[in-house]
Amino acid sequence: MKRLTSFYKYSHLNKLVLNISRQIPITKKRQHRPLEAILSISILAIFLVSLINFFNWILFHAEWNVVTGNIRLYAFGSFPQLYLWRPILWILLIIITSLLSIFSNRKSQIYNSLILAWILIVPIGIFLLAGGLILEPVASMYWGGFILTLLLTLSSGLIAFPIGILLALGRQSEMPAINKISRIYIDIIRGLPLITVLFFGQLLIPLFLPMDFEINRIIRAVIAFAIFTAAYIAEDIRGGMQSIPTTQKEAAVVLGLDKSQTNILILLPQALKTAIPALTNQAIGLLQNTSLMAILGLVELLGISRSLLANPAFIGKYLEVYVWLGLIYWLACTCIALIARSIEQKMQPTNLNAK
Amino acid sequence: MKLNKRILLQFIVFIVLVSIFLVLLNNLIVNILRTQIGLSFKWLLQPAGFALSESVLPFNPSNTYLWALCIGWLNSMKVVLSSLILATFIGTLIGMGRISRNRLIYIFSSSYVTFIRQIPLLLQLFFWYFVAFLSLSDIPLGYLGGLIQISNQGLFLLGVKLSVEFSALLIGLSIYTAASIAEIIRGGFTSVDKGQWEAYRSLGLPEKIGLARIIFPQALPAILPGLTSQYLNLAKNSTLAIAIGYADIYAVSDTTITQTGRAIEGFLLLLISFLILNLVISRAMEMVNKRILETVNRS
Amino acid sequence: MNRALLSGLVGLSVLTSGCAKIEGEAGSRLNLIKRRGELVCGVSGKIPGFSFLGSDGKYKGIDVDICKALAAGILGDSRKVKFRPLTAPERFTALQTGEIDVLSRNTTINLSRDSSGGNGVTFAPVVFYDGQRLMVKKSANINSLNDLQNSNICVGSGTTTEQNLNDTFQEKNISYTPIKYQDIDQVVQGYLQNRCKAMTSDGSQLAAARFGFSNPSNHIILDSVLSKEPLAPASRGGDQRLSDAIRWIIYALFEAEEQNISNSNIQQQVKMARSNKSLTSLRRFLGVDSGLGSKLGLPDDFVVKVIESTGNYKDIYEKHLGEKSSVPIPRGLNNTYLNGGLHISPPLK
Amino acid sequence: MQNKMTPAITASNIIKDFGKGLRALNDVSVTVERGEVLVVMGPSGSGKSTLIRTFNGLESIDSGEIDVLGIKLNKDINENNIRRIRRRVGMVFQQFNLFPHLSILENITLAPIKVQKKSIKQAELLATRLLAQMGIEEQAEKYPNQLSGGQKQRVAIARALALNPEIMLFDEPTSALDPERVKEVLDEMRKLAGRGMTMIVVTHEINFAKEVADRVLFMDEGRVVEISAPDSFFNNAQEERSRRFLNQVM
Repeated sequence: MKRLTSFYKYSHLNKLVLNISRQIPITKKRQHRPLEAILSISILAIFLVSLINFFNWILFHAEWNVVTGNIRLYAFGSFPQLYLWRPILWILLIIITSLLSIFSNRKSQIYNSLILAWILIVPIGIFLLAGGLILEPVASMYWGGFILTLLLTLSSGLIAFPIGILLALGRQSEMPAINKISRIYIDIIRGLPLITVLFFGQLLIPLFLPMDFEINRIIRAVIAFAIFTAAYIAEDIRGGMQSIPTTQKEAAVVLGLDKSQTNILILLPQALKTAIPALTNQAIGLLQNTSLMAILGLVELLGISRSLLANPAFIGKYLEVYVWLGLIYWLACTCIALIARSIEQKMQPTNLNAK
Repeated sequence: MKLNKRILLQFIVFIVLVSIFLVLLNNLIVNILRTQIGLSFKWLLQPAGFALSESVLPFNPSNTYLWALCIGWLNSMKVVLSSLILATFIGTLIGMGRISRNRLIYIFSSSYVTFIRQIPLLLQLFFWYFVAFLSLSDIPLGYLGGLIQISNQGLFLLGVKLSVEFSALLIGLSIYTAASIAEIIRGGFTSVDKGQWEAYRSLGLPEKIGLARIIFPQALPAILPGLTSQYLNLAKNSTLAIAIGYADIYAVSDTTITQTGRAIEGFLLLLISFLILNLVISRAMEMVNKRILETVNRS
Repeated sequence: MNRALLSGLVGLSVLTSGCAKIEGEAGSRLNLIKRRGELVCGVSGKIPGFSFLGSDGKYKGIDVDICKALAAGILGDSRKVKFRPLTAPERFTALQTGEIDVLSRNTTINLSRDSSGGNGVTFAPVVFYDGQRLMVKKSANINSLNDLQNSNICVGSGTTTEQNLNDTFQEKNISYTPIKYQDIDQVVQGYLQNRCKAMTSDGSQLAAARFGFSNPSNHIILDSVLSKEPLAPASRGGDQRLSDAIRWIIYALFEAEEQNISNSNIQQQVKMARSNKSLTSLRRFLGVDSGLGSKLGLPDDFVVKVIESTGNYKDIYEKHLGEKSSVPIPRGLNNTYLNGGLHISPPLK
Repeated sequence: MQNKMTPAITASNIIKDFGKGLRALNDVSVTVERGEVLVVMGPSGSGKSTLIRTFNGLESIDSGEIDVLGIKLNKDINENNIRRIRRRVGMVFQQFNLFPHLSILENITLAPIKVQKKSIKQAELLATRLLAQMGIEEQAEKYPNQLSGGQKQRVAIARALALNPEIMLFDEPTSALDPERVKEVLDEMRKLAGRGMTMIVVTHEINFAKEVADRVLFMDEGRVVEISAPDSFFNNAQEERSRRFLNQVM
C-alpha cells in the first residue's frame, strides 16, 4: 500500500511539473499583476487556515473510537469472526492482482493472464464469502462493509461490461430490430436516475418474478447496477468505435474478414483502448454509486456506518465517520484510476516493445 | 441467403425478448391479482395526509397525492435549475484555473477536481447537510454587509430564505457537478488550436479579451454537448435529495408509495416525471445551444 | 396491445395463480423453515433496545430476541436465525416476496396492514405497547403541543408516525413544518443539531435515543400521546400454520412470566413436572405430557427450548429495556395483566 | 487459371451516383486482361478511386455489371459474391490502413489465419518470407506507428499478398508518402508486376506508369476519356482533356 501511494504521488508530481513546464515557453516573461497576486495570497491563506483547522480537529478534537473500535464492521460487516480469513484472503487476492496489473511487464506471461484473473476474482470472492463445498456457508445477510462494496462493484462491473459491448455493437448494427432495441434500452436507462433503477431492483423485481421465487437482495442490487452501468458502458464503447476511421473497417473487409470478425478483431480492440479513460470513470462511478444502497437498506460501507451512528454509543460522531469514509472511498477510487492508467500506458503502441 | 439469416437472427432476438417480457408481465399480473389490489390511479385524487417541508406553490395535507407529486416535481425543478447555474459558475472558474499559468491557482483547481470526483456524492451531501450546515449556530453569520446570512436554519440571500435542506443540496450538487464541468471547460479550451493562443498573444491583445473574443467562441462547440450531459446528470443526481430530507419528486414518490402501497403506479409516475424533466433540460439546452452558436457566429 | 392477447394473458395468469395457491396451502412456510433449518427474520437494525448493531457485529434488542425465541421454538435452537435489516418502505414487500419469514421490526398493527385487501400480512400478538410522543429540549420551555406552533418537527418519512403527527396537529390547529428523514438515526441527528424544535417517534424510541445523548436530562418527552402504537411481529397472510406457531410461542413467553418460569429456574420446573404427575397444567405447558406442540407442528417441548434460550418476556425486557440496561424504559403497559399491564396469554391447553 | 483467355475484370456500362445529382461514374466500361498492369489517371474527383473500389465491392453500383474473375456484381448487392471476390483480390490504400493495435506480423497473418484458416505457424512463415522479400523482416515485432510511411506501405502490400490474390488494386499507394520514401514502395510494385500480377493502379506517378503500365486509363468527371498504351498516351494523347491534364502534371 505504501509503495502504491508513493508511486502515485510521484507520477502525479511528474505530470504536474510537465504541465507547468509545457506552459513556460508561451509565457516568455511572466507579468505579475496585482489582482493575481492578491488572489493567490488569499487562496493560499484560506487553504492554509482550513488545513490547520482540519488537522487541529483530527488530532485534538475528533474522537476516533467510532472508527478504531469498529474497523471490523467497516471492513467485513457482521461476517462471522471464525471465518474472517476468507474475506481477508479475498482482499489480499485483489490487492495482488491490482499490483500485478500496475507493475507487470506487458510481454510477461503474468500480464496476459491478468484479464482472466480479474474475471475469476468475482466467483472466487463469492465462493470465499458464501462458502459451500469445503467451506462452511455464510449467509449473505452477514456480508457488509467494504467487502460488500467491493463485491457489488466488481460483480456488477463484470456483468455490465459484456452487456455493454453487445449493446454497443447492437447500436452500430445495420439490422433495424436489433439497432432499435439497443437504442431504446440505452436511451431509457440513461435518462433515469440510478436511485430509481435501484429502487426498481429492490422493491419491484420481486413483483416480476414467480411467487415464492426467492432472489437474494444483493443479487437484485447487482442486477440493477449492471442494468444501469451497461447502458453507460455501451455509449462509451460506441464513442470509441465512432472515433475509429472507417478505413479500418474497409481494410478489414477487403482482407475477407466477415462482419463479426471485423468487429471483434479490428474495431472492438481499438474502441476499447480509446474508451479506457471513459470506462475508468464508469468504474469509479460504479464504486461510488454502490453507496446509494445505503438509502435502500443494504449495509455496505456507507450503510454499515449509518447503522453504527444509530448505536447510542456513537451518536453525533458523524464527522469522524464521514472523514474516514471519504478517505476510504478516495483511496479506492485512486487505486482504480492508477490501475487504469497503467493499463492504458502499457497499451500505447510505442510502449508495447518497451521493456 | 445472407439476408435471410439476418432476418432470422433479428426474429429470434425479438421473440426471445418478447417472451421474456410476457413472462415477466404474467408474473406481475399474477402477483397483483394475489394482493387483490389491482392497478388503479384513483388514489391520486385522495388526500395525501402528509405535509411537505417546503413547496413552491401552496400545499397542505388535505391536498391530493397528485398535487403532492406536482409539488415534488416543482421542488426538483427548483433545485436543479439553481444548482445548474451555480455549478456552471464554479465549474467555469475551476476550468479556467486548470489552464491558468498561475501555479497556485492551477494546483488548487486541479486538486479540487481530483478530490471532489473521488468521493461519492451521497457522502458529500451528508457532509454538507449534517456537518457544514447543521453544525452552525442559530444566530446567523452575516457576509457582505448582511446580504448573505447563514445559520443552521438555512441561507438568507438578499432577503430570500432558503431552507437548510435546499441549501445543502444546492451546494453539494453544485460543487460536485462543477468538478465535471471544469473538466469539460478545460477540454474545450485545450481543443482550440495552440496557434490561436499564440496568435492573439503575438497581436498584443490583453489576455481577457483574447480569451473572451478569440478562444471562448472557438471552444464553445466542444463544450456545449458535454455541458448538456452534465446538466442531465445533475438532474438525475438531484434525487439524492431524499437522503437529506429535501422534498423532491423522488422523496415525495417514495412517501406516496409507502403510504398507498401503490409501488407500480408510483414508479410509473416517477418515470414519467423524470422523462419530462429530462426533456425540459435537453430542449432548453438545444435552444441555448442554437442561440449561442448564432451569436458566436455573428460576432 | 391486442385486446384478445391481453384477455388471454389474464386468463393464463389466473390459471397459474390458481396453481400457485394450491401449492401454497400444501406447503406452509413452517415446513420450509424446518427444511431449511433456519429462520429468516426482518429487523430494523437502527433502534437501540429493539434491534441495533453492536460493535461485535451482532444484532441485539427485544425484537431480535423475539426472533431468537421463535427459532428456539420452531427449530429447537435459538442460534438458527438470520437477521435481515430492512428499511420501512421495503418491510412488507420483503415479507410478501418470501425474502423473510417473520417481520420483527417495531411495526404497528392497523387495519389496512392486517387485512387481506391491504398489506395482507398476519400479525402476531402485540409484543410492545407503544405510543407516539414528542421529545423537546428542556431549554426550549415547551410544555404542551400548543407551544409548538409554527415550529419544525423532525419525523421519519412514509411512516404512520408522519400521518399521526399530521392528524393530531391538524385537529388541534397547530401549524408546523415537518422535516422528513428516511431513517430514525437521521431524525435524531436533525433534532440534536437544532434543525427541529421537536422530534417525534414512538415513545420507546425517543427514550432509547435520549439515553444515548451526552446529556439526557436536557431533553424531555412530552406527556401527550399522539397515537397508540401496538407493535407486533408479522408473517405472510394466508399461512395459518406459521402464524399459529408464531402466536403461541409469543404467548408462551407471557405465560411463562405469569407462572414465574424463567431461564434461571426452567430446569428445576421441568424436573418438578416430571416427578409430580398431579401438576397437569405445568406438565402440559412444558411438554412433559405430549400434545400441545404437535397441534402447532412444533416439538412438544418447544416451551422449554424457548425459555431456556431467551427466558420469559420479563427476562427479555429486563435485558434490553430494564433499569440496568443501556436503554431503560419503565414497563408501564408492557407488564403482565397481573401487574396492571396489558400482556396476557390465553390458556395454553 | 482454368480459363486463361477470359479477362480478369470486365466492367460494362457501370453507373454510380452519389446522390444530389453527383455522378461519380458515368457509363464506364473497361476490360483488364490477366497479367496486365492498368494505370488509372485523372484529376482529383474524376472517379478513379471510386472505379477501383467498385471492383471489390467497397462501392456499390447503380447500374451496369462488373465481372471479376468470373464472379458477377451488379446493382443488387450480393454479399456472397463480394466475399468471394475479396478473397481473390488484394487492395492497398493511400493511408496504408494498417491495424494499429496489431504488430506487423499480426497484421499480415490475421487474414491467412482467420479467413483462409491457415495454421499460425504456416501463416507466420509466409509473413516472414514476404517481409524478407521487401527487406523489412526485422520490423516484424514492431507496431505500425513505429514504422516510416514507406515501411508501412510495404507492410500493407505484404498484408494483401499474404492471401495470395490474383488481382491487386492500388489506390494512390504513394500519395501519402514523403518524396524520398516513394521509391521503395514503387520498387515493390515493379517487382510484383515483373512476376506477372494483374494490377490496377490509381497513381500520379508518371514515370511508374510509363515504365510498368501495359495501358493507361484516363478519367475525367466520371467518364473514361481515353485508354491507351503509355507511350501513345504520354507522347500523343488523343483527347484534348488528356493533353490538358498532362500539361499540368508533367
